[in-house]
Amino acid sequence: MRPVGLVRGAWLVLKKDWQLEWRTRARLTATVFFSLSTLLLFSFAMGPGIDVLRAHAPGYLWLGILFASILSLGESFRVEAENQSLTGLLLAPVDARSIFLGKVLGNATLLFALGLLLLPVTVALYDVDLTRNPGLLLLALGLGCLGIAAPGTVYSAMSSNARARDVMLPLLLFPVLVPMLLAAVSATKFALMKDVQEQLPSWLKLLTAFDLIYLSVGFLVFPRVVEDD
Amino acid sequence: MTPEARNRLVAIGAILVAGAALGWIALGNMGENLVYYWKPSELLAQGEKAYGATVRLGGVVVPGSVQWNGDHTSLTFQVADTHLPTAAKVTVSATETPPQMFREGIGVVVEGSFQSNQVFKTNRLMVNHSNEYKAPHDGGMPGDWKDTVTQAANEQ
Amino acid sequence: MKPFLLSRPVLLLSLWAARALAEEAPAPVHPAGIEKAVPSGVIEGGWGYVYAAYTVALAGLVFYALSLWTRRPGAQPPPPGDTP
Amino acid sequence: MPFWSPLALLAVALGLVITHFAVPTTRAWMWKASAVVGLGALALLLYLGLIWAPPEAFMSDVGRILYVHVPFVWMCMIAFTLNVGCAIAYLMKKSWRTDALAESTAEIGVMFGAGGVLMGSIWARPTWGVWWDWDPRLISTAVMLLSYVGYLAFRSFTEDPERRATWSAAASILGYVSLPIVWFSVRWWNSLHQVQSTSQSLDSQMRIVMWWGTVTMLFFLFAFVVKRYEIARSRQSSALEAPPEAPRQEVAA
Repeated sequence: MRPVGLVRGAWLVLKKDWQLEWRTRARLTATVFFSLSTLLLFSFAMGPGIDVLRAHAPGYLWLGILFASILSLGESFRVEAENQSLTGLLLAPVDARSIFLGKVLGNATLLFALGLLLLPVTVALYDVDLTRNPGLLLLALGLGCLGIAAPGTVYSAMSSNARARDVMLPLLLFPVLVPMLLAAVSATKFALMKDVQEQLPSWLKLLTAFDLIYLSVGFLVFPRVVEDD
Repeated sequence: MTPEARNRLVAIGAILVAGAALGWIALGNMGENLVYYWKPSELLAQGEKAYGATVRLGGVVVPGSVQWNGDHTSLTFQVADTHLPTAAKVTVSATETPPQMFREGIGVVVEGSFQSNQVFKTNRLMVNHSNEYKAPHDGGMPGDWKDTVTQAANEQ
Repeated sequence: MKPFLLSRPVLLLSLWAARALAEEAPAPVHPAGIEKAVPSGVIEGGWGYVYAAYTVALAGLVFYALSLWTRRPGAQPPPPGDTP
Repeated sequence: MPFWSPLALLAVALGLVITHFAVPTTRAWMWKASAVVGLGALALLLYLGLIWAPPEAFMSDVGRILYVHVPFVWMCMIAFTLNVGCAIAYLMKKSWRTDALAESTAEIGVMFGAGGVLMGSIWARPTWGVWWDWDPRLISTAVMLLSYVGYLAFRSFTEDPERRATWSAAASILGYVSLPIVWFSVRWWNSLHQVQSTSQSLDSQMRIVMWWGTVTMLFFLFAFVVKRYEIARSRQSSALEAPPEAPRQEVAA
C-alpha cells in the first residue's frame, strides 16, 4: 500500500472522528450537560451578585470548558483503546503525526462547539455582553480550544493506558495549561468587557504563540508516545 | 526525497515553529500591554474609565508626600511614575500598615480602586525592592526603583 | 509511589518549621510613634525570617539525603509476593 | 551576574555528571568527595551568610535569605534542564540509563524548587509585605513545579517501565516549556519580583557569598543525582527480570 500523506491522513482521521461523533453525539451531549452544571454551580456558589458574576464570567466559562475537556479528551482515546483501533490505524500506512493532527483538530472542534453552546448560557447566567466584539471573541475561543486540545491529545493518549487514568490526565494537563488558560481567560475578558488598555491583541498573540508551541512539541513527541502501544 | 529525509525535514520544521513562537513571545513586545500593574500616568490616561475597577498601581513614593492621619489608622502618599519631579502622580490612601521597608522613594505596588475624587484607595500595599543589594556603609542614595527608572533618570 | 510519598514529610516539616520561626519574628508593622510619622524604610530585626529560610534550606538537604538513604538499593528486600 | 552565569553552572553540572558516567574509575569516589566537600562548604556558607556578609542597606539582616534562596532556585532550574535533556535523549535513542537519570533529576529539581519557593515566600513577607501574590514570576514558578510534581506522580502511577519511560519523556518536554517563561517573566512583564541581579547591582561581599552558596548546592545536587540514579537503576532491574541494556527496539514501521 502506498503511504498516505500527512495532511490527507490527518483529514481522514478527523473525518472519522467527526463521523463517529455525529452518529451518536454522545460525547458532545455528555460534556454539554457536565459543563452546564459546572456553570450553574459557579453561579450558585458565587451568590446572586450579578456584578461579581459578570466580572468573573470568562473565568467560569473557561473552567467549564476545561473540566469538560477532561471528560472528552479521556474519551477520545478510550474508544481507540477498547477496539484496538489505534493499533489498526498505526498498522495502516498512516503516519502517527497525522493521527495527532487529526485528533487535535477533532478534539478542538468538539470543545469549540461546546464553547459556542455555552456562550448563550453565560448571557443568561452571568449577563455578559456578547455583541461587543464577537469576531475576536470567537477567535479567542477557537485558539483557546486548540491550546487545550494540543497537549490534551498527547496526555490523553498516555493516560488512557495508565493506572488511575482519571486522576492522571488532570494532574498532568492542568499545570501545563495554566499559562495558556490565563491568556484565554484574559482574551475572552477583554472581548466581553471594556478593554481600556487595548490588551486584547496582545493576549491573542500570546495565545497563538502558546498554540504553536504546544502543537509543534506535541507533533514531535506524539509518534513516540503511541508507538509503544 | 526519501521518506526518512522528509520526516527529518518535517521534524526540523516543527522545532523551528516552536522556537519561533517562543522567540515571538520573548521579543514580540507583547508583554508591554499585559500589565500586572499600571503606572500613574497610565491610570490617569484612562480618565473616567478607570474609576471603580479593582486595579493595581505601581510606582515610586514621592518624597515628602507621606502622611498619617490623626489616629494613625490610614496613610496617604503620592505615587509617581519615576523619580523625576515632573512625573505623573496619583494620591494613594492606604488603610493597611505598610511593611517596614516602606519609605520615601521606594517602589510600591498597591491594589485597590481609583475613586472619582482622584484618590486611589487601597488595602493591600506591597513594597517592590530593586535588584540592588548593597551594604549600608556604602552610603549614597537608596537603590533606584528598577532599571528602567534609573535609565530614564540618567537620560535626562 | 514511594519517592512521592517520602518527599511529603520533608515539605511538611519544613513548612512547619518555617511558620513557627517566622511567627516569632516581629510582624512587619512599623512601630507607630507619633513623632516618627514616616517609616524609616529599614527593616529592624527580622532574624526569625532568616532562621526560618535557612532552616528550610537545611531541612530540605537533610531530609532529602535521609530519604535517599532509606531508599538505598538493597536496604529492605521486598518480601516475596509483595510486588503486584 | 553576567547573563551566561546560569549556563556556566549548567555546564559544570553537566560536566560532573558526564564525568561520573564516562570515567568508570570516578564512580566510586566522586560523589562521596562531592558530598563531603559540600558539607564543609555548607558549614562555611552558614558562617559567611549569617555572620561574615554585611547586612543589606534596607532589608538589613533579612537580605541574608538571598544566599540560600537564589542557589536553591538555580539548582531547580539546572535539574529540570538536565531532566529535559535526558527526555530528549531518551526519545532519540532509548536507554534505561537516561530514563533513570531523568527520574533522578526531576525529583531533585522538585525538592530544590519547593525549598526555593518556600524561602522566597518567607523573604517576601518582611520585604514586600505579603507571603504570596498574583505575580507573573510567582505564578509561573508554581506552574513549573506543579508540572514536574505531575510528572513524578505520573511516573509512580505507570507500571510498565517502557511506557513509563517514553511517556514521561514526552511529559517532561511539554512541562519544560514553562522554564523559559519563569526565567524571563521578570523581564517581559512588570513584576513584583525584581529582575535578576547584575554584578553591578550586588555588593562584592554579597556576591561572593551568593556564589559560594551556589557552588555548595551544586556539590549537593551532584551527590543527590548520583545516589537517586542508583535507586532508579536498581528499581529498573528489579522490575525487569533480566535487565537488558536497552529497551525493546521499536517495531519497524
